[in-house]
Amino acid sequence: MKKLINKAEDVVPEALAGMAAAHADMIKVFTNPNYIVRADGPIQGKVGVISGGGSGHEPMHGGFVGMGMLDAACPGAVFTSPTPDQMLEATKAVNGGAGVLHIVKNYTGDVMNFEMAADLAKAEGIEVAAVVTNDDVAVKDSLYTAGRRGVGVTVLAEKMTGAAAEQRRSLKDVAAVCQKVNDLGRTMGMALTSCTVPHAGKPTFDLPEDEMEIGIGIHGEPGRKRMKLASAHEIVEMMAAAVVEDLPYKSGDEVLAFVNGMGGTPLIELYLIYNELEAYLKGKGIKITRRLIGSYITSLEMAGCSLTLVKLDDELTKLWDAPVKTPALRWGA
Amino acid sequence: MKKLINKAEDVVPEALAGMAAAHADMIKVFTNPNYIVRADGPIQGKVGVISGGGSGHEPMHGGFVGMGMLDAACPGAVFTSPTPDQMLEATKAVNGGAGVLHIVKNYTGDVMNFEMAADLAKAEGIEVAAVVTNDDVAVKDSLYTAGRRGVGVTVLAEKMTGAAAEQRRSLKDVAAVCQKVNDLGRTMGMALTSCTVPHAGKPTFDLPEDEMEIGIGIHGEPGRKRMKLASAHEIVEMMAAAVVEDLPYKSGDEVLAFVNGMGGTPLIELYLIYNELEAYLKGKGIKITRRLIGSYITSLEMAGCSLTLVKLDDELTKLWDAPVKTPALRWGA
Amino acid sequence: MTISRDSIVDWIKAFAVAIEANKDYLTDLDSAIGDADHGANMHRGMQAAVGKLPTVADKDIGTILKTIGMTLVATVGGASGPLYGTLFMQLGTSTAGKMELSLADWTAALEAALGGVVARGKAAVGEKTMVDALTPALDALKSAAGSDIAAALKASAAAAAAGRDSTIPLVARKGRASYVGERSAGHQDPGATSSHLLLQTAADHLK
Amino acid sequence: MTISRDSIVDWIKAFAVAIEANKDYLTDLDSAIGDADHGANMHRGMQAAVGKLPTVADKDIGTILKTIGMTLVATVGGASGPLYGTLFMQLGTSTAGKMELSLADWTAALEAALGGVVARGKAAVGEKTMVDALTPALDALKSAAGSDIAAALKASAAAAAAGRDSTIPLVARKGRASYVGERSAGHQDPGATSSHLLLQTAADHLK
Ligand SMILES: Nc1ncnc2c1ncn2[C@@H]1O[C@H](COP(=O)(O)OP(=O)(O)O)[C@@H](O)[C@H]1O
Ligand SMILES: Nc1ncnc2c1ncn2[C@@H]1O[C@H](COP(=O)(O)OP(=O)(O)O)[C@@H](O)[C@H]1O
Ligand SMILES: [Mg+2]
Ligand SMILES: [Mg+2]
Ligand SMILES: [Mg+2]
Ligand SMILES: [Mg+2]
Repeated sequence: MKKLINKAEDVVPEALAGMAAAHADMIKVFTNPNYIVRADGPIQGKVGVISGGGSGHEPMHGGFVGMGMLDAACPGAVFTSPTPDQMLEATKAVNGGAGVLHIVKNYTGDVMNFEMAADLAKAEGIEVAAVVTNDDVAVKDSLYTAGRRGVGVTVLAEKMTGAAAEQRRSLKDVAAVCQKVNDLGRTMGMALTSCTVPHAGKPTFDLPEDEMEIGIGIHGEPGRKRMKLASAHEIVEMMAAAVVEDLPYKSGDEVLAFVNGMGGTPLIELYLIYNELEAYLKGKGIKITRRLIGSYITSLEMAGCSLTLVKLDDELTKLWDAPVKTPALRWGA
Repeated sequence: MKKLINKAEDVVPEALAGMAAAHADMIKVFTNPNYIVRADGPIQGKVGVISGGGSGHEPMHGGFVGMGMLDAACPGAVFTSPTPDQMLEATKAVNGGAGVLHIVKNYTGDVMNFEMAADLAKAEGIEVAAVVTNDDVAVKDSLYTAGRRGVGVTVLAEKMTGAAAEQRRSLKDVAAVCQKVNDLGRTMGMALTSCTVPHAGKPTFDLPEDEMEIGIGIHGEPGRKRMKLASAHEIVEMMAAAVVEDLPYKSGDEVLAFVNGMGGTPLIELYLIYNELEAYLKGKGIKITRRLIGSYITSLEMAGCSLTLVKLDDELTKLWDAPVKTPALRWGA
Repeated sequence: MTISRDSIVDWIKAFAVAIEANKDYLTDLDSAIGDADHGANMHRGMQAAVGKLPTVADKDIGTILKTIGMTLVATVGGASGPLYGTLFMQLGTSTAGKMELSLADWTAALEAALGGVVARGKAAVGEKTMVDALTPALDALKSAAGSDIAAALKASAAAAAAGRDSTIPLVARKGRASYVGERSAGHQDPGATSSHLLLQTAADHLK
Repeated sequence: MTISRDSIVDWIKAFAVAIEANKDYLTDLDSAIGDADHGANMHRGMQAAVGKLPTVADKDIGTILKTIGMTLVATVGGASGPLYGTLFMQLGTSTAGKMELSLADWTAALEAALGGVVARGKAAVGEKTMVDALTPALDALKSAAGSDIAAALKASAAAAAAGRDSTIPLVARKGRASYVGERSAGHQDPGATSSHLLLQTAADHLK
């Protein structure tokens, strides 16, 4: 295992300490239990927007705490859902009297832990709503599974939901924005290499030098299928087709396109992928009017990428364009 | 070779096409010869600031073109200096009558090609100045070498130099700012893994599973020495000591600290490294007053990091804080 | 014959030791069909639980088990945190105030615990989860009603082992392993494996 | 006996072929002490140069060689771009207007070319660069003044080969290889290797 770390068990607390030291102007980091809040919160009368999940997906979620996005994030152990006590403390910390929204990625652990936290917070008199993101088209959505995983859309939903909260909309409205982004969004991911969980000390899976995994999860969970390594053109065609056909996105649609790196993928490849994606969508009459390109929801050092589309309307476009000032996403401020 | 690409020879043009499509609001991309300019340039009366170098270091330099930073960037083939015709065209394109500054990383190829371009531009009546960055303390600086390599400081110099140009300072002043950042800046890098040049198709070097390379260059050039893999604490101590002792940075100094990922390093590790760096500097009485953490000057998919310090004064701090709006670096706008 | 409070404490410690000894094994199982953290999760939680023991070891069994449950909820995370947390909290609720347990008490407690796990995770038998180990273990206990405690606990551990093994051919329908669909068949479920350890250490230490 | 314009054109093409054949080899050499691009750089440049040939093949030798030089400057990049570009541009300047070359012309042209390379790169013999192949090649040509052209070219190619080999034990003091300092010893310089190919193809094709 080759990592820039000290001991496996100290990875998360030490990285959090680094974030705290680096971004004191935007965030405050609490430990025991671990959570990150906006330096200028809680904001009276504003809905608090919270997310959380396992660590190893940086900058998600901690890097998205700040003006116009999240009020708090709860980082768990690497690839492990955080615990209810973290979420409860974060919920209390950001409560400005207008209620708190939990944005939860659809994993059994995350859902159960957030549910327990919401029950505890409600018992303390805080109004809590939750939206579960489940945009991963690689997973069969049926009664016989835990449903689709929450992946790339989560980042985009956090941005737009945060913008809606910043406008002092009600908890119901803010939750509706989040739900809308999720409902209009779809994602598909792939991996060229595995990641290595620090505690495990070895790669989660083996991928031969000439193979790739299509439909990978952000925790190195196996995907749809393993295939011979293909060209960027073929990979985008395959993934974009799965995404486009799922909603489906139609000719004339305007979309936000998100080309995400899994942590070990250089930016030059992401731009090359974006070029392929735009060409593919143009062929389908789908117009990219907004985009995000970079490594924002990662799987440690995994090489690979994911493609996310969100169908935009006027409301969502304005929420996307609204100012944001967080460690990882910043514009207009 | 596992990469998200089509053909090796198309990597650079296709990635440039992706950048052009993604950031039409900030940049314009020209081909044959290849160069990237600010969408709103040339700006009359403003010094044009240009840089360039081999591709494979993204977002440097193309991602730094925009308000408050570079007016143009010239991307070469992967790890290969661009050619004088690119630089000449870029120089002409950004010339607003106040002269053009070339920021050149100290590599034989870059220096020679920029020299040829400057000669050609001068022959066309454009005032050109050049600053060569050479901040890499891993390389012995002596009469018997090509001198130190230009690495991390280049990013920071481009930011502050661009801010100075934005203030309509003279070519001489703008060049002086760039020189000052370089003179007050030092860097050291290390690698956990090699990178693979697309044309070469295989890793530039082999690094056994339990070893790392200290003092690596940004092109996968061998470094100072190969060592057993160490903890983040030991790595930072070793690299930061080399950086601090070189200028030297002294107790009471205020610095900009730049923890840079080499392309394949996840953000969680960079924050952990930043945590170590801040603790180390605190022990020396050196205060980090500004910082940049992320993968900004990369070596394709290489895993590893570099540490850069720039001693700050009031002028440089203000130039660092000034608004910037580029694809890769953005604040205050 | 009853189960003493002290043997309950021993059991918790022994379970923590078993988790530590099987940490890499559990993580390997989770690598194949999940995200390679079940061993680390359970280990982190049980270390914390053992750390809490001294503060409650002189209390009643219910308090001890509830404390373990709350500690697991606050330290494990993932799917197993709420599930094992609920399991122990329900064991505790069912045994509140008791200083020793009869076989019937223990059976009732495990029934409540399994009920809590199912209420929280909504998994049925055959969906490749810890429920596949816990359910036959409870059934075996019930069948052994009236017999010797040691023999009953042994039968329940054996049933848990069989239940664990029964997960191998199954296609997962709950939790993270369900994402891999058909490809989950042929792999043993990590949670069922740790649940067997729970009941095996119970058989070895409760008395 | 003279060197014809057509054989100059043949030489350019043969050099391009030799570079293509040795592309991976040159890149391997550059991986050891540089950045793994010398083969790709020279190949990209020589492909462009060969592409330009039809537009100038009916011109004088000086025009042909200058065009090659300008093409290399605009397509190779890196250190070798300006260096090989200068080399060919100086060959061209020295042979301006000529339709054939005597041995003395060729020697003078190579002297100008080497002068240009040294002026641009400031490398001396022994610093582990292409200068280590070009310098003995020029010396051999000078020593062969007055003799048969084919023999002189052969001697110059042989001297370039020896010069190339002489770079192996050297510690690099110029270019990217100088960054690795002492560790550059034991590796053959890629630029000296391509320069030998230049002079070897000259010996094989100029007539
Ligand atoms: N809905 C569920 N009901 C019961 N057990 C479950 C459920 N979902 C997951 N599990 C159990 O949890 C185990 C995985 O735990 P762990 O790896 O610690 O959490 P995570 O899946 O969040 O990474 C699975 O092997 C399975 O036995
Ligand atoms: N200053 C110099 N003078 C002469 N030759 C040089 C000089 N610097 C480098 N070279 C030659 O250039 C070769 C490297 O070329 P190349 O790999 O194409 O460029 P780069 O070093 O920019 O990657 C070296 O092997 C060496 O022979
Ligand atoms: Mg997990
Ligand atoms: Mg090069
Ligand atoms: Mg797991
Ligand atoms: Mg090279």
